[in-house]
Amino acid sequence: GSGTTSNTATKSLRFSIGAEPETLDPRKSTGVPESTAQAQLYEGLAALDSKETPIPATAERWEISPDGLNYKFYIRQNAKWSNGDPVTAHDFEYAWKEVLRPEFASKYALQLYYLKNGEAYNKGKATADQVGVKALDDKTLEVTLEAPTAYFLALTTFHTYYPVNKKIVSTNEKWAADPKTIIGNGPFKVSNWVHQSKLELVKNEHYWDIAKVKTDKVDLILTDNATTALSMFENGQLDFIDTPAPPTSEVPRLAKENKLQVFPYLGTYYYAFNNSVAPTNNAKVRKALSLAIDREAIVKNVTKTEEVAAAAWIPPGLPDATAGEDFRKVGGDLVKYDVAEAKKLLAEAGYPDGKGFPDLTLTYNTDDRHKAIAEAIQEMWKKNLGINVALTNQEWKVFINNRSQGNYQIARHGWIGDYPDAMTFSDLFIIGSGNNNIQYKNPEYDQLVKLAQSTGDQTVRMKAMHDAEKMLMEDAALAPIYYYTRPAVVKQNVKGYVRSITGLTYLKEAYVE
Amino acid sequence: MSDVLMDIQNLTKYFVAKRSLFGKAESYVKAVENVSFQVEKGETLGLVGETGCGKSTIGRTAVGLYSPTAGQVLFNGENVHAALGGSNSLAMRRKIQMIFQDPYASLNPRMTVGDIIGEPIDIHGLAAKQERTSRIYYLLKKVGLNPEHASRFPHEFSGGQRQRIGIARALAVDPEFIVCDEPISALDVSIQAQVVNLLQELQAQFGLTYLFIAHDLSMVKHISRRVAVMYLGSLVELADCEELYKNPQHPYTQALLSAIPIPDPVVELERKRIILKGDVPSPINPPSGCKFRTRCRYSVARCAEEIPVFVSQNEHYVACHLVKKN
Amino acid sequence: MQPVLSVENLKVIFNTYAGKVQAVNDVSFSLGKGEVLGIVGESGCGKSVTTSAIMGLIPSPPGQIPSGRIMFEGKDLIKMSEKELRSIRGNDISMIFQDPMTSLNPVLTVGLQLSETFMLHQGLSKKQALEKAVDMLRLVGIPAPESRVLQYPHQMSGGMRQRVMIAMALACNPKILIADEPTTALDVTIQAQIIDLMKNLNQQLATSIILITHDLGVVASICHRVMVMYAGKAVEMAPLKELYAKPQHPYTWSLLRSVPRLDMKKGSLESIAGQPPDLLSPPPGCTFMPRCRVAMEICKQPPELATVEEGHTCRCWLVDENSPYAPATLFKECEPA
Amino acid sequence: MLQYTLNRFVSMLVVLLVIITATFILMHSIPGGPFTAERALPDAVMRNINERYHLNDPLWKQYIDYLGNIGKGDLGPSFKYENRTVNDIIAEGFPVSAQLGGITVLIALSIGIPAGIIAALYQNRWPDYATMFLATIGISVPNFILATLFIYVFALKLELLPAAMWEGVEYMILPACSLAGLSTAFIARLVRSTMLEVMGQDFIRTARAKGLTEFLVVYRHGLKNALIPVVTYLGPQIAMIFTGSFVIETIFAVPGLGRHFVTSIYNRDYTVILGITVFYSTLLVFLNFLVDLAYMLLDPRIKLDNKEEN
Amino acid sequence: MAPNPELFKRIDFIHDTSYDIARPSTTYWQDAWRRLKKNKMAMAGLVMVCIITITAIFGPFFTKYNYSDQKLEWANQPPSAEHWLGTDNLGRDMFTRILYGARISLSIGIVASLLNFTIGVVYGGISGFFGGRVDSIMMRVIDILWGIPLLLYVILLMVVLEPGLTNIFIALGLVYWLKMARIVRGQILSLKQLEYILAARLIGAKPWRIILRHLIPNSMGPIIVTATLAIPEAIFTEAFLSFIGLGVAAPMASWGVLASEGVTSLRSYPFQLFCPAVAISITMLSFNFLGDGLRDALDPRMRK
Ligand SMILES: Nc1ncnc2c1ncn2[C@@H]1O[C@H](COP(=O)(O)OP(=O)(O)OP(=O)(O)O)[C@@H](O)[C@H]1O
Ligand SMILES: Nc1ncnc2c1ncn2[C@@H]1O[C@H](COP(=O)(O)OP(=O)(O)OP(=O)(O)O)[C@@H](O)[C@H]1O
Ligand SMILES: [Mg+2]
Ligand SMILES: [Mg+2]
Repeated sequence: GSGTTSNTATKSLRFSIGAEPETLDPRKSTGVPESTAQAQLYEGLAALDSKETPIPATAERWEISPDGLNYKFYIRQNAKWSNGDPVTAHDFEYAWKEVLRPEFASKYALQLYYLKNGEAYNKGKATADQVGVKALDDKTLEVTLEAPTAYFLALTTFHTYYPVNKKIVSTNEKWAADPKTIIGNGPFKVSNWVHQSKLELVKNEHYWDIAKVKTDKVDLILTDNATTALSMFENGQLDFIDTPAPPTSEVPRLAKENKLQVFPYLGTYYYAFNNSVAPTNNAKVRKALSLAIDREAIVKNVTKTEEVAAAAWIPPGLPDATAGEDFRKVGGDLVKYDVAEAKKLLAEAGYPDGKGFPDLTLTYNTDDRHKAIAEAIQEMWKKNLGINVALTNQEWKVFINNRSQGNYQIARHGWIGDYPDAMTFSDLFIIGSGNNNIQYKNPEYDQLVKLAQSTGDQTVRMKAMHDAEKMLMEDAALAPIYYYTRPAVVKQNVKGYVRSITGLTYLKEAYVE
Repeated sequence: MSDVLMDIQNLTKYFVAKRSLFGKAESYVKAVENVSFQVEKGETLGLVGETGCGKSTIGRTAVGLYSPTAGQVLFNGENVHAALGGSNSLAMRRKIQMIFQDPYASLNPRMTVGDIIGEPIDIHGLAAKQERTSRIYYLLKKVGLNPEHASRFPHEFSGGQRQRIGIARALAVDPEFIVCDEPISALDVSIQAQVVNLLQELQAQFGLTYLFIAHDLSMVKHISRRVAVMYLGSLVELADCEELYKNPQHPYTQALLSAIPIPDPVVELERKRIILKGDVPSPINPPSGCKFRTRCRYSVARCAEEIPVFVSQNEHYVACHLVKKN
Repeated sequence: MQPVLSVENLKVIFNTYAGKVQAVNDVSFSLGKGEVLGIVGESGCGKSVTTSAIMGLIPSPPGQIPSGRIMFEGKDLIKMSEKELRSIRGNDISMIFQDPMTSLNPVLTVGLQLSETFMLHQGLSKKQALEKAVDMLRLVGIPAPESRVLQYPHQMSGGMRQRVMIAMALACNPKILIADEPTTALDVTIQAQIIDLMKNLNQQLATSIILITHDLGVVASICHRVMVMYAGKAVEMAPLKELYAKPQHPYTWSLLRSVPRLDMKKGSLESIAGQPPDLLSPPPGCTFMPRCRVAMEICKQPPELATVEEGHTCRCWLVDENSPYAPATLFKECEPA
Repeated sequence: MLQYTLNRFVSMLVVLLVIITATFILMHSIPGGPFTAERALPDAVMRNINERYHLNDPLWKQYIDYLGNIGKGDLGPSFKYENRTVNDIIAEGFPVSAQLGGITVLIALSIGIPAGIIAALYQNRWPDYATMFLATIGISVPNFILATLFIYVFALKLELLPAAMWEGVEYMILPACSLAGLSTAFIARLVRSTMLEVMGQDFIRTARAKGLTEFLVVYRHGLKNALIPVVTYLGPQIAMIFTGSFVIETIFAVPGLGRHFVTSIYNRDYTVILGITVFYSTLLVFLNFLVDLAYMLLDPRIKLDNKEEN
Repeated sequence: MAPNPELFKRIDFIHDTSYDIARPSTTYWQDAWRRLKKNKMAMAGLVMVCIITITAIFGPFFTKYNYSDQKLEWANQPPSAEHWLGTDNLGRDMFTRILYGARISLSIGIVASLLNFTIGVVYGGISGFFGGRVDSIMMRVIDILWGIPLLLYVILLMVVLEPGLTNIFIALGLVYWLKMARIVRGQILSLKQLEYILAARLIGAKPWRIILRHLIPNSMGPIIVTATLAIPEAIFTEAFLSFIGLGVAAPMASWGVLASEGVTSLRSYPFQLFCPAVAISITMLSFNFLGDGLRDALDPRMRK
């Protein structure tokens, strides 16, 4: 490294989390940098282990009612806030109810709609008292759900479910702005926050599991520029780049130099077909387009970060009915690369060899990677099907706006699961879902999803979701391209960190050797 | 006195010397104060005086480059400044021209001499393309330059040559009235003669009228019919040329005439000059009463109190209290 | 008189796209200590260029000095480095430029422009220099100099600017003062004052002066010797009285005749017919020949500088020993009716 | 003078009002709002948020309220950054950007002006060609490429300087140099062209005739006449540089104000957009006022504070 | 040698005009062109500008690749005989892409300088010449245009109009002459006080004539410098506008876009940045040397 900021004495870990966090109040934030920062500062009732299973964290144990609607969490006696206050069930109750309080206007309130009356309260149709969370005493928290939710424990690891220190928070509206009043219950606490630059964390002496915390100091570097982060890394100013992902073109080199760690990521990159406008309202056209995409070539030559060519809509890494089985494996491959078939379908749709094919525009938001993929696929369609597709790029919010209003023909899309269950992908395309950007309207599909949502029986649930996915792929309602991966640029001497499939990195036990 | 071409009435022009914080003028350079005179059609009126006494300012105001602080300038009975602001300003522009004192500064360094002289021709639409060139050549020859100079640039000329370019430009529009602001002081004598002859020739031919500002009193005498003498922003004497030189009334005029150097070393050595005592007063703060009194050898108490008025004896105007006793 | 400055065979050309302009063509003269040399001549004949060459201020390119020497205190100014020249300029030799508006910096106060010379050559402080500048302005007859030093050139009249230029040149009591038409923009009283000033300088400090002027009256009142130039060449050089009394060169005659005098009757002034020659391609023989009323066959060959009398030289075939004519008689003969 | 200043002040308020209004209208007419996100928020949540940020109010009311707050010096809360107000953002970012900007302008002037002078004095000789070659490269290579190259060479290959962040003097060098590139080059070229014009004037000959050193001739007599275009350029440029460059601050992870200019728009962070625009425009208008004053100092013939004298 | 007395015969005075002859007169422009021709660097610039323009127009017809032809397995190849400037991330021939990019970037550059020369110069000229109230209002308008964030109207344009070059031209047209206008105004404020402007007024020149014939030619130095700056600025603004979605659609790419993409892969594939950057720099060098030469040529005081 250079003689610039090597902090060997305190062995601090310099870790890039991407852009400046919008807030460190876990109840309000939505993005990746925020949740990464909060994951070091707070701790939920449960935490995910390296195999993505929930294990006790702030709660030392819990009880679940047989119908799966009622949870009782027992909070550790030694769970403390970073200012020394004990963590109580009231803190959780307060935090959760605040999230749902309409005036509080949390963007992620929907994460707590699983609670009984959660949605109603948030819509102003129920009172706070009716919400299914209650501190029975200082250390016992009772939670009642609206419906049985198999993955609820996993949800409690999510930042919206983190507690906040009621004493501080209820008296100081701006608590999350000042490092002094940002009180967490996680392994680290904030010592300094230089906006747009870095967030300095130090060990939280009051953390119940302090013994496992190996690093005294963590500097979270706030930059969302991939090239900058990489320069800092190569200049010795960073030990770990979590976000932003390294520039695609540098990936092969980084891999060769052993600086790249690629982790699975619960997400699918796909092309959204607008199912309600011509010509993509024709299933044959959609299918032809999807079949003509050489996904292997794209992950190998274009994206290059060990992504997996998509075989269907739902990515691997999710549990199936039988323990240890992977939802994807069970579901099998549902899309393929088959030019002959594609041509056939296109001809059937009335455009043999692409003749007479109407104008078609592929829209993406400006980004090198999206652009490269779009260009590659455009060329594949041209070569394989003989059709000319125009490309348009749009500024991010304009793009989202157009996409969500169905104001497009084909648009690039990506979906990252919120929790480790196939439902986080399945419920996307039901009628009325705010994220059903492909304008897919299939009552049968909806029924299957409803079924999965309402039962606690894993076998039934999984079957319903497999069926739903098959239906979606049969219709070629969208063209999955690949399953995301999450590359990180890591120094060889950084150890002990845990990276979750949902994109979080836990630095609790991380250290620089 | 029938044919008054240019009538300058009570002309006053102040320049702001200093401004207060609020943008109000605090003190003024009183460049010209209450000056009235007339220029008759076809005549040459010489205007002489101390440097800085406001000759150029009168000239520039008369052609409408400066707007007067008070008073007005009538040309053929028409107010010059009103006409220039009006819709038909070109017509007035064409009639009144000026030859600048500083030849180089008044020539655009990026235009060829041909273009400089051709521009007024274009503006007033005086000649078609072919004629234009020949007219430019004609003008160049008239002022003693070669036609081939047309494609050269001002910086390639000597001071005198530049002055001639300025004269050619003024002549280009066939004006009726020309303010000649020291048109010949930068010229060598033979060219001076050429130019003066030219001016006179044009006058005879087209009845041009000149306001001729100069320091060379011999030349002024030669060319003018009448001469006006200025001192510190005011007119002190105005008379027929012969009369003035023979019979100067105002003490300043007398001093002025006595200072003319004579191009003959023998005579020159014997010549007696009236030496003016004292410093030239500042136009920001001119003396009260008669402005010349601080340097006048005849000054009396009354001179400090009362501004002398212009009195005339047979068309010989003088502004001096002592004129009769003198 | 021992010369302080001698110019030998000076040539200055300007390279233009049209060709070489021979602005000064083989001019030689010397300037004695305490002498006032007048230079007169047609406008554009190279007077200013000659003096600029002495100052080392010929813009190059396009100017060029292909030959000649300018000896000052035993050294050739042309060969001097820029640095050596700098210590001479403004201090030993100073110059009053012809065009006072453009020769003054429009964005600096005249006070600053004056005082910087004092600061530079006399090592005065800013304040002292400014005081001295006020004195200098008073000396050249500018009223209220205290307030004038704070003004900018455009706020002054032409004559005032010229006097500022004069004050600037007189600032350091130079050994040689080059005055390029110093009084053209001045009224006669001020002109007289300035001429007195120069006379004093000349008499008391033995400053040598080169005076370029069109005003033969001014020449008569101050010069000791006069050089007449025509088309880049010196055509006649004589002591003052001699020149006025016995002009030899036809051009000099014409010049003297063109001047209006108070005692003259009105009418057309005499002028020289024709145009001055184009210095790009001057006539091969005598440059004045095309306009000369007394030209001869031989004038198609260039005449040499011939000595008429001690100290009186002339470049004309008329004064050649073989010439059958006496210039004086021709002079009379050509007088206009 | 005071009168003029007052006039300018009033016109400045008008200018700001127009800018605010136009920005307000533009900002609300482009698609997407501050809470548009890849994941659509449920209607109920959206309603709550709009309620909280008064985005449900009619636009004219939002506009009036905003003006009222601005009058009180309150630029409002950021929509994106919880708990941070626009005033906070400016107060934190501006000093950093201004510091970087100050150094940048200093570099640009101290290199650009001498370079331009040298080029002019040696017109069409090698120093001229060399400086103008560099200046042209400086103009044609934009700062993001320059910055990347600088990082590559000085931070990664030579390991002399840090690649990014803002923690001390050594962190300022690369960003300031990359930012200064264009201005330096432009100033050099401007100075060259005006100096050429000026150095051919008669008064330069006069100055030389006084025996002034070449330095004084150039510096005192030439430069002042040549500076008007430079000053003109500097006015808006300083406003721009001092409020930060998006590109440079992003590349060097400098926590300045510049990044907000662009990100606030991408984020549709309405208050930040307006706040920063107001701040920048105020600076801009003020600097342009200073430029006009500087004109009068540089060239006494220029008078802006009164009607034409003639 | 005794000279022949014949030689001393008087010749009759007939004012000999043979020496007054006029050489063919040249106009200002002919003169400027002559000066330009003598300036080697400027001529080199001019020749380069012509070559670049011709290559941009006709070059694409002569390469064996198309800007969009991909060979994914040939991605990121360094320069070779097959691909003179290497290939990009999708295996497209860089040389061909640069040739096509030239068309976009050059037309942008030309439009930008045209805007500067028309709107910017005229606006600044009017403002500076009339001064007073006109100047105040015109300058305040500039302040306003300068104050409103460019990005906002660019996004709006993107939404309102179809993507394409026209959009870029409109976006540039809104603001790309502000700097020029202010620079010209500054120059004119100081020039208009000069005596030759008074002289022009005196012969009855109308304001537009004074502005166009007198003031602007005398401000040519800064104008040319500013205009040549406008070209690269516009080229890179186009890259930025493309980013917003306003430019030409992929896979066509301008130089600016190629360079911005190249920046991210500098360390692994430096040629992907250098090729477009060098293309831009060479073009700019040619334009600048031509511009400087033009400046010198238009100033008659500069000889040789
Ligand atoms: N930069 C230049 N380029 C070309 N020719 C020039 C240049 N400077 C001067 N000349 C020419 O050189 C000749 C001599 O000019 P100079 O200024 O010495 O004349 P002068 O004798 O001082 O005239 P005047 O009395 O009118 O000032 C003129 O014909 C002029 O045209
Ligand atoms: N623009 C101006 N601003 C301020 N004062 C000025 C301005 N123009 C002229 N003056 C002043 O007005 C007075 C008269 O000037 P003017 O130029 O008319 O004199 P003049 O008689 O032409 O002198 P000269 O014979 O020297 O040219 C002078 O004191 C001068 O300083
Ligand atoms: Mg005057
Ligand atoms: Mg001269």
